[in-house]
Amino acid sequence: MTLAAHRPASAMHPHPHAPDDPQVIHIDRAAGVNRRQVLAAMAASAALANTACSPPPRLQAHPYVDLPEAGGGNLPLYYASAFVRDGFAHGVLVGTQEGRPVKIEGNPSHPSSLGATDVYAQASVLQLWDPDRSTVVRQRLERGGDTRPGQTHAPAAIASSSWSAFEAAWRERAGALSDPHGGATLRVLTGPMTSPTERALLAALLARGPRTRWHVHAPLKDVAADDGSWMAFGRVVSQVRHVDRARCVLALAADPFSDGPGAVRHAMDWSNARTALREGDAGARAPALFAAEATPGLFGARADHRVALSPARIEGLLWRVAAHWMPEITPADVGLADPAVAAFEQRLVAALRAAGPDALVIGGAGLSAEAHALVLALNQRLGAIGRTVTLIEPPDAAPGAGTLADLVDALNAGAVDTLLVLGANPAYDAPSAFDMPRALRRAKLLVHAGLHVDETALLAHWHLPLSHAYEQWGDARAHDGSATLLQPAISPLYDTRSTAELLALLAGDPLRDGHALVQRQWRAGRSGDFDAFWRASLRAGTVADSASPPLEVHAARLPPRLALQADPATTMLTALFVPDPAAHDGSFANNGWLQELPRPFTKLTWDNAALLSPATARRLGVATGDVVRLQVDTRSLEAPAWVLAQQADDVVTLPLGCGRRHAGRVGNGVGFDAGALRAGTALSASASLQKTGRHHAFAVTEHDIGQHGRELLRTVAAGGRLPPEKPRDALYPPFASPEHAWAMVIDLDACIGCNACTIACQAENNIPVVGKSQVALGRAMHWIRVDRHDLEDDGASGFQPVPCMHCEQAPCELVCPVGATVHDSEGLNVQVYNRCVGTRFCSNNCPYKVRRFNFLQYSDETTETLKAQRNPEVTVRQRGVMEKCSYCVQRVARARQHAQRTGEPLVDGDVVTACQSACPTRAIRFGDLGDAGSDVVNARASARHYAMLAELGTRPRTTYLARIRPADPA
Amino acid sequence: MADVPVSRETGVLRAGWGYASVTDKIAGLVLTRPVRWPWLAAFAATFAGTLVYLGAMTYLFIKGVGLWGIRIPVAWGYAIADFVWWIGIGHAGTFISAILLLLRQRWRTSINRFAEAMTLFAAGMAGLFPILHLGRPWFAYWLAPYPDRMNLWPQWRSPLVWDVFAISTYLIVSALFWYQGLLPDLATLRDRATGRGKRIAYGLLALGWRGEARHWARHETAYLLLAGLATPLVVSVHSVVAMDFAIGNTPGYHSTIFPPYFVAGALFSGFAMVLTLAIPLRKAFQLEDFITELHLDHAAKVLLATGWLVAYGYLVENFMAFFSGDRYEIAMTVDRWTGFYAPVTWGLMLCNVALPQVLWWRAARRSPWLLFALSIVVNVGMWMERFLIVVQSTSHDFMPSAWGRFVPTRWDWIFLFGSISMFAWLFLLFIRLLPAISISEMRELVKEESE
Amino acid sequence: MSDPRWALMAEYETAEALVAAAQAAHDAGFRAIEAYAPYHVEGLAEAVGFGRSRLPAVVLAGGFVGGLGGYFLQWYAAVRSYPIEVGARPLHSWPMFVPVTFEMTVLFAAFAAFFGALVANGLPSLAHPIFDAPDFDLATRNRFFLCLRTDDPRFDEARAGAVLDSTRPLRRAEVAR
Amino acid sequence: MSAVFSRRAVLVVRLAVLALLGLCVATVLLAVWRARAYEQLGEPITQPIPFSHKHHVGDDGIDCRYCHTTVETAAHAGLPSTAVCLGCHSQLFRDQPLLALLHRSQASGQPIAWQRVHVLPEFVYFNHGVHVAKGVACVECHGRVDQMPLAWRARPLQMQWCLDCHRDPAAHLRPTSQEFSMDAPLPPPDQAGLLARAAHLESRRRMTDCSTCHR
Repeated sequence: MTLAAHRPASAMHPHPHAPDDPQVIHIDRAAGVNRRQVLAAMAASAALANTACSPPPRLQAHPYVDLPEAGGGNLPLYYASAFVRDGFAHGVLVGTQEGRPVKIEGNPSHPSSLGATDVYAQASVLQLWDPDRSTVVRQRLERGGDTRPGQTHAPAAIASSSWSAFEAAWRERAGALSDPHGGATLRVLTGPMTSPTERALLAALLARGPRTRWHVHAPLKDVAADDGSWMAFGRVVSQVRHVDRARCVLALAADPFSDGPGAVRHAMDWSNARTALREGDAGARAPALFAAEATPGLFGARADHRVALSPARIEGLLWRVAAHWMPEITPADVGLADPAVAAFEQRLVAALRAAGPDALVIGGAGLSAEAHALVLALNQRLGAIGRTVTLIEPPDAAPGAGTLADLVDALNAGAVDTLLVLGANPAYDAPSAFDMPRALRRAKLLVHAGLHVDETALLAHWHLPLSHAYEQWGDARAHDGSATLLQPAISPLYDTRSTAELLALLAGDPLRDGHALVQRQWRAGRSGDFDAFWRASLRAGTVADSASPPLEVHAARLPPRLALQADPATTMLTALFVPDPAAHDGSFANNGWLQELPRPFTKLTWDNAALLSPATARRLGVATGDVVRLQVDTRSLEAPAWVLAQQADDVVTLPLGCGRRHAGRVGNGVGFDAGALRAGTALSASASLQKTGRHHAFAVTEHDIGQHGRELLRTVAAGGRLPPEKPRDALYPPFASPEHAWAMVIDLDACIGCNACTIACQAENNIPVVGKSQVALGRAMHWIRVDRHDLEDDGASGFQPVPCMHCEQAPCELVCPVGATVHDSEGLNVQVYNRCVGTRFCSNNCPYKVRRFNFLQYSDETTETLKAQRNPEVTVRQRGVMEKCSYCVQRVARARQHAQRTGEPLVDGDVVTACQSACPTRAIRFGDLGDAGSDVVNARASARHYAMLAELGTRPRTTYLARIRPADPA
Repeated sequence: MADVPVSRETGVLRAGWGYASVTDKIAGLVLTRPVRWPWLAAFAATFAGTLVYLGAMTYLFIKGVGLWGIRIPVAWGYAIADFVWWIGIGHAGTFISAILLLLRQRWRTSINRFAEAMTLFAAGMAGLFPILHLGRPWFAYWLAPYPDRMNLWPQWRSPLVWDVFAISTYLIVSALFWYQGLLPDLATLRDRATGRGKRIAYGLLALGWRGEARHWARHETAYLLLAGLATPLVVSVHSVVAMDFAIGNTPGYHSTIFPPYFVAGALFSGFAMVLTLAIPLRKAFQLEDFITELHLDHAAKVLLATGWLVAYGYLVENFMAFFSGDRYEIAMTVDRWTGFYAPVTWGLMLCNVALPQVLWWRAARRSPWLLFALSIVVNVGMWMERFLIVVQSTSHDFMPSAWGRFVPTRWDWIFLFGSISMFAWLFLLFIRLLPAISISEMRELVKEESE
Repeated sequence: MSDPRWALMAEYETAEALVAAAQAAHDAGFRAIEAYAPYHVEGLAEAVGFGRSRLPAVVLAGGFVGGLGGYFLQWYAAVRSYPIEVGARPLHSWPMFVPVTFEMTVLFAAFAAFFGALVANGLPSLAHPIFDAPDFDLATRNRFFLCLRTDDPRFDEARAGAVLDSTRPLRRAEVAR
Repeated sequence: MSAVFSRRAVLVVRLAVLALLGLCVATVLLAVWRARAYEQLGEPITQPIPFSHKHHVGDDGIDCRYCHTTVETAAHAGLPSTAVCLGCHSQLFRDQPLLALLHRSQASGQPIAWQRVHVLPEFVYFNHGVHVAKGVACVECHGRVDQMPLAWRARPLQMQWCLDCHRDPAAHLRPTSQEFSMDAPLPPPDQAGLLARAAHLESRRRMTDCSTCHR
């Protein structure tokens, strides 16, 4: 099939949120952009990059040999696909330029995305181009190797091999497997797996022999939650939450806005549910958020009412609250009241009662199985199940699959001949108690498949490079079970296989091609026009109404009440193991964008830290930066401490995913590996802590959290109105904007501080990564930073994205001696890199300090793959020039040029900035002030509208909508 | 018929000096005086320093200004502080040779020449820094207007462009003024020199000056006119430098008092530097008869007066911060006295306001070594003032979320001391190659003091 | 004229003597008089008949050229050549043009003063007959010289000699051409 | 003591000074000349295959868009893929040694490395599509390609040159029917006005904004 056949079709279903004139198309393998051409194009662009003010040397241009279906133009093409994290699909549109994936947008028609993305989806494109990705099959030459614990094998012992070599070796093994009398055993270890195709192929593989077994390992999985649902319903269920339907949401030690595959959807639903309220209707029905959290999360920061409690006290609270709906809970179970939270509790019970079936209770990691069971029961009693929360069969359910612990036992018992580790890295992220490296060496044949040559790969006899999600055909399920199709936006950069293709090889399947495998999976048992179905599903990026059906459950059994209040005399701390906001479980450790992304609360980069509350820190005599020794029974770990006001007393939060030893050039040795303290899969433990007397230097982007009485982040009562700006008339008449007048409005009531805008901007605008030392020197380059402020009124945290304000009377412009920053006729404060000489006066004179300077040569001009990721529509900045937010001038230009070429006028929504399109809560709006009906014009008319530091008379084009204070302040 | 005049004992010149003796004494310093080890040692040391400085510049051009401690928000650091400091030092020379000339101050005669040299070298050092501090110094010429194929011009509203014009004008005019005054002395050297090489060198430089009556007349007019031009110029230069900050909106920069306050500070530090140079010079070259206690006394008085002007500047700056009621100004000022950079604030108060008060005592004003020490103190103090204005203001401006501290790296120090070495090196060259005191004006002085 | 001599010269020890001598020569009707002194002697120029210098006028002109040129340059660049909006300031924001205008005024005036004086003095002139005169190297030290040039239409050997003798110089000499 | 400088010495000095001045002037001229040389105006550029626009455009009269396919829609006009060349040359002159490279490229899949003729710095974002849509004919910037045996650069492509047109575009427009013709004359001034109005040109200020070409 040719592109021509599909262009009109795609035009019929345009993606409203994709940047202007999207061509969301799908392609056959044949049409995949040829890698050689991509590299050639890169060579050409690389050559071009050196021509600044020098005579044109003999530059070369490389045309295509065969013009791809996608066409030779330089307009971006968007491929509906999915980014898979922890087995779950997050629908995305992969934006490609000249055949290279350069930018990820959310997929509006995908249930987990609705057009938005989180930081991981945005950073995934860098993962694709990661220069440290595994490129070839590797075989370890010496067998067995020594088994001294902690001894990792030097890469020298590893030699490049080939797929054919592996296939030969495997065939020989596979024979032994199928022999019913032979003793050959096979174990397969994977991460959570939702892909129908992969599961079918895996089943086929396991069916090859009698002594085969599947194990699933998810380092961050909250096992207690599953046990809880066993207790309650006798089966494992997965909860799909509908925050938009709720009137009262209670999160217990949970952060529904950042944890789990549904996080983006939760935030979006919550934000949409507040629309009426934001438009000034004080009585509007919006979900009231209650958070009882042990460690600060985005949900808690945005909650109307929040308390910080240790998990034990949170459970106490839960039981007391539940008792109101469950007469069978005895006072003994309820235990003592917690005076510290009495007010919160009162208000909470009232709110839940008022909400009734529209209430939603969410339990999070760190709670006991009993607590999780109680949460389910409470939801049921409230009548919430079926309304605000739907129970479904977990998309990643692995019936019959063993756990990691089982596998370790089997390994140590020497009962495993062959172990296949697919896309998992247990050697790093398994609890240290399992002494995984040692166990793994007991396998007679260890085969590892992954994106990187990681800790596990170095132990394996064979390492097989996997394709990135954007290089492969595949499928996966979303948080609500909806099936999502993956299509390649580029053919594999290296000689890699997708997991499905690899499984087909292992299972000895006749089909080997990913496209064929996925099609076979979906063709099976499907009647009617498959091509039509296939095309539609690819274009939408998801299979129509494939969401899992709701489960029918009996009345939940009440769990037994375990330990009452934790003994207050104890000096032990509760250690919470949480995913690092950047490195996640460690799989993103080698991603520079994420490592340099300021963590939402600490604004810490290139590090993780043991979080302590001020009171606890005082008790232990610890201050931020002190290196402390943590002890969990026999295991101990040294980590730098960070004192955080929002942290619960007697709780130490230990982010997982750092301290990698073989992540790559970026991730090696960043932070500490909290996994070293884990006894098992539990996400909390009881720990003791002492000072070591040593100190650790952090690289932080925001040192002062307070506002010092300056109304930068303003709040307003529901339905309230900010005092009107007194008009400042300028000394000089303003310049006219003959065509457009661009402006941005950021709704601080919607912002949850998730950082998606920051990293989307970094991807779109070729913003370099500068490294820890430079960040520590105050030279981070982010064009849009997210400031955190402690709000005076309720101690909650407010987040405020700060891009360039594009002041109409810009102080920066006045002082530039060469006119490198000036105004254009559409009101953009443009930075002309090629004119900039780098006096830096503009930055000194910028009240908002949004300008970023290339103090050294920051952008990598040598690593080919990193150059390939760059957006060709944005100049790569040289050392010594100033840069800053440009309102995505390249996107404005693209829209304008399209309008100029076609004669169609620009309409509101034609220009969507990178930050705007990524935002999960739609907090950012961008448009034309000249267009009376445009979104920004309406927003600027809002009662909550204000300009930051307006008294300086800079007349910013970027303005804000004040955050709405909770109905009755805590 | 009067006989050959010989000076009588007066404050500005000791007794017993005639045309011939002053001429031979000063010319001798250049022509006949043997090179002694103290000069050699100093020369070697400063020359080494200069080489380090040049090396550091090269490295800076290769790596970029990231070598320094500058950051966002403190995008300007030592480079700009040094620049303002040096340009300020330059001002005293012009003040002495131009303003005191117009005021007909006889005591300027024996100090104006090397003061002008100081001006020239200091302004040269200052002129380097704005170029060094650029992110892309190889494009520095873009600040100059010239017809280019991009059809672009400097942005005339930027004080940095004013700087370019002010500093280059200042350098050129000072050089012309200096050379104008040098002409007759170069002729003297030409006629006194014995070696052929020296005669040719000085001969070329002297342009064939022969001291004809009409030459002298025009020379005098031109010299007076240049003085008249240099006077408003010297005021304008530091005012423009002050506007680099005053035009900015940053609290601590945005202040109307800056121009006069900077000019006062300039004279203050400039006279300090004059003393720093004059006292060793008169000692090393036995010039006590020409540079007398009276000279030191006068210079000290100027130091005291300008010191008080500066103190007044501090007073008004702080008063206005609170009087304005501007929350940002107030916060910045409080931070100055109590924050991270408070030690600098208190230090400069000690150096620039407290210690100079010893100059109320005549004995102090006439004790060379005490003056020398004090002059060093004042130079340090004034540098700290520049540093405070440049760095502390930006470190604590409007957005608390963006506040950050500048901490100097070793490169910041290398560039500060490198420029000082180069300055000293040039000065050492000067005193061996050119008359450090204006000979012709000394003859005139002899005449005047003999009557 | 083909007089092999350039001038008759007399040498003195004091400025007063020189001035007096010059005055006498001038009274005697000589016009091509040159007087050399080691420093600027008040009244000497008048004595040899030197009127007012036109230098100030030249400097004034230089200042005007610089000032007007400077302002025009800015206006042309900012308003005519490539008008660009900067900080919402008007293209012709004259107050911001003052500093550069001022500096250019001073610069050109200074050039006028310096080079004006040089040109008027006929410098540089490295070679001159007087340099070969005996003792003349003292003219930049402590001696004063008076020359009566032979190209003076009123020059007359005898009278010139007489006038110079009457001023009782240290010595008399002839300066070759 | 005798004079320092004899008459002859003075002459030497004068000559030396003159020589110095001459040197300065020479340096300036050299700089200017080099700057001009960068533009490579009218220098034919040798190509791996000596492709003659004169033959293909002038003699055969092939339309520009036949090879430069995306000139109306995209920023880059686009170089013809090997396949396009072979569209004809799989029959015509297929055994010409000159075309061997073409067939090799087809076989190996290696693109042909053409030498670039028109190069803009990487910070300049030129869009063919818009210029064509507004009526800027090929010949306006690329000159009489139909007379170039080997392509060369016909215009300096300096910012100043771009601005000349952006400040007064009307004088450089042609009716869309003639955009791809090589010899169509510029229309008379009265028509130029009409064309400008028809093209809905942006304001002069917009057209000379930095952000129009730089990002």
